[in-house]
Amino acid sequence: MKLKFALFFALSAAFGASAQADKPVDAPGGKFAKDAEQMFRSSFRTDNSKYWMARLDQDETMKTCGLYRDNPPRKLGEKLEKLNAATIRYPVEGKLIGDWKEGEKLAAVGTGGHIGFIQPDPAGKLRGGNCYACHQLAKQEVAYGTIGPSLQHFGKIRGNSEEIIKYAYDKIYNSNAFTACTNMPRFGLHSWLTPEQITHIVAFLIDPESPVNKD
Amino acid sequence: MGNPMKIRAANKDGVTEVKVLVSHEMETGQRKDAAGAIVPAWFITELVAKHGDKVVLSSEFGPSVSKNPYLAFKFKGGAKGEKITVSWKDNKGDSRSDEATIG
Amino acid sequence: MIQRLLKTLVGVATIAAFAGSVLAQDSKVADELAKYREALADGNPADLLEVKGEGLWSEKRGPKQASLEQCDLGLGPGKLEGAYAQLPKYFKDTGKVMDVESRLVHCMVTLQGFKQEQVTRQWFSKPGQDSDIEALVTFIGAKSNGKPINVPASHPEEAKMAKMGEYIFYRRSGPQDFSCAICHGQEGKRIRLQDLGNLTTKDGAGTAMKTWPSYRVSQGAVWTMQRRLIDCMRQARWPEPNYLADSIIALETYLQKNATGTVMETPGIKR
Amino acid sequence: MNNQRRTVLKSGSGAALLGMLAAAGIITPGMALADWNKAAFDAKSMADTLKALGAGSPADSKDVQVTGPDIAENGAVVPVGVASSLPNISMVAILIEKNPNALAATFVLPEGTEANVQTRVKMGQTSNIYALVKSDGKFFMATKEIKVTLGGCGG
Repeated sequence: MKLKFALFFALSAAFGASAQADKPVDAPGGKFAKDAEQMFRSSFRTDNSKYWMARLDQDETMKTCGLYRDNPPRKLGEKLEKLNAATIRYPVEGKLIGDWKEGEKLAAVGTGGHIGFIQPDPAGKLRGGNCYACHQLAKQEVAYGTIGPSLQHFGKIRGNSEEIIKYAYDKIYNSNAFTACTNMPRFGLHSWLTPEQITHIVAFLIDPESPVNKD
Repeated sequence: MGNPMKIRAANKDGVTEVKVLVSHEMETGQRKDAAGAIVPAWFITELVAKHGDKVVLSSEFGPSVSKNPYLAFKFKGGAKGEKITVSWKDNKGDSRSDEATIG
Repeated sequence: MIQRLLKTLVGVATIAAFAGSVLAQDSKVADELAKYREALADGNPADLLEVKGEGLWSEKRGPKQASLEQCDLGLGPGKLEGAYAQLPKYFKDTGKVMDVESRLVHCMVTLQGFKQEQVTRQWFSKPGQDSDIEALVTFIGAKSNGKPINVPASHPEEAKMAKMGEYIFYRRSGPQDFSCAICHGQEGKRIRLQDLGNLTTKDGAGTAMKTWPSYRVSQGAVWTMQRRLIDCMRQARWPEPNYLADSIIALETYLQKNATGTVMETPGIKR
Repeated sequence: MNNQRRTVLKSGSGAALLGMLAAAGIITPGMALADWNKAAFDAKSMADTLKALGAGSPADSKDVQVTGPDIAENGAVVPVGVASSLPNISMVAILIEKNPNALAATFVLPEGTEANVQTRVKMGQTSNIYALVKSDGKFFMATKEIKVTLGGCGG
């Protein structure tokens, strides 16, 4: 389905029949979108802190993705991809591949960053990458999700060239630099993971000793 | 006293199958509350099932039996209309008995 | 452009190749999970709560010492059979689209004389602290078991709520860029081992909606739809919505509309 | 399947109601309840638990089965059962090797009660589950690994 859309937009753009419009014909919420935004914003408890409420703010990528149900026209998509690529920052040391054992831990952790009053995470709780929620990685972990593609044998298949290492780092840092409106979070952009933590996950994916590649 | 149990008992070919669902917290004594304090252990320690006056199962539980315990077992005998009684008591001294009719 | 297209195609081919190699292992895992779920189905602790809710429904309570037996959940006073399956809907007396929980609270306030803050203080249970609302909703839900979900959203106010729910469904924000759609907008995906379902389709929304309220073994409690959706927002790392907030009712209306026609199987039991 | 279950519940609800009516303390608790085996439930390791149960080192037996899924979707509720074709079984126990205290439950089976008991247990992590039975005064054991998986959104 998604591929079909991509094809459609790619082809129509290639033939110069611009698919770009200011608004899609079937934007979610239709004529009530504005009302819905207001209602959504006013639906939260008044004792949520300002800092928490700021999490509802949307950048251009989020807004556009919502408007187009995560399938923006190609031209808009490319614009967002450029915008997101420009946000990528690298660790001070410059080394993009870290410790796969640390990465293995981060890949399994799905907690951290929960707010609110019912089940918030305690301060300082480790924020993981939660990679297994969506991806298959090490063979021995059977409880993996399928929202994203399987990354088993990631390094074994792609090798450990500098390009691959940089690609993995960039993708985790800001997934939208490659595919606008992908389901994957922008871990680096939001400082969900530090650049160092990202290098550990890169190692988990690429290091030949990592269970992603070894088994 | 706790909430009522759900007891089902059915006889088939001379064997009565009993299924019991008990309403109980079954706190392990190892869980921490939101403030970080240990929640004291609170769990059923003993559960006995009787067919009329005859004990058909007598069990002891530790805190690793799941919350709202479930139990299923079978015994020879029992007839439609006869009574099954299940009683439990917990480590705080609370207890409860419920009965059901074999169907 | 062409290069990009090729990249996508190669990507898809690689994924397909992987899918084949893990299929055998996956189907074994799926079989064992099915076994697990089946073993839980016979003996659902939600049944204990349903009995409790039945008692609460007919018990004279509150300042007015009245039962809830005259509560109108949309099919007329006291008519419970199938009532849950046709909510949320527009109510003339309040001029609002209400879900089962907001309507139940409305009844507790108007019929029994409770203050809203009082009855909603314990809107969900905690270990050792029961929730009357949870028990009542389990009981009301069970009265729709076997009935088809029917929320056509034909009243203009209902249609508007469904549309606003759709807006929220696709709205992305927060430190993980989440919306409902990223996990629940595609076919055949799962998170960890849990099937997600495409909530924009009848099948997906139906599978999801028909089993609520549901006993969650990971929580040791029955969750109502309000609890389910408020927790989705927690998982999205958003701030906490008000209980009975319009945004939650809007999402429910959108999802029930999509699920319309699906036969209810409630109370459910799940991870 | 769910609807089927509901039918069962409905037809059995008369019995449940009876249970409720009879509930209010008509039958006094404590009768026939044996003393809780504190030593066995407090024991940590498998070996200590078996010792406290007076089982020593039981022989493995193919005639004892631990039933349950290979994979649990959540560790808080794991359905497990014990079944055995050995003669004269008077006691059955369920042990979870990697739990803080291995012993989960014991069942004394009077004559006429089948060696076929099912319950649900908590598991902190993937572990071997052991079924212990006492047949003709001797102890036998069987084991099965149940994998406990992380699930859902992850937190």
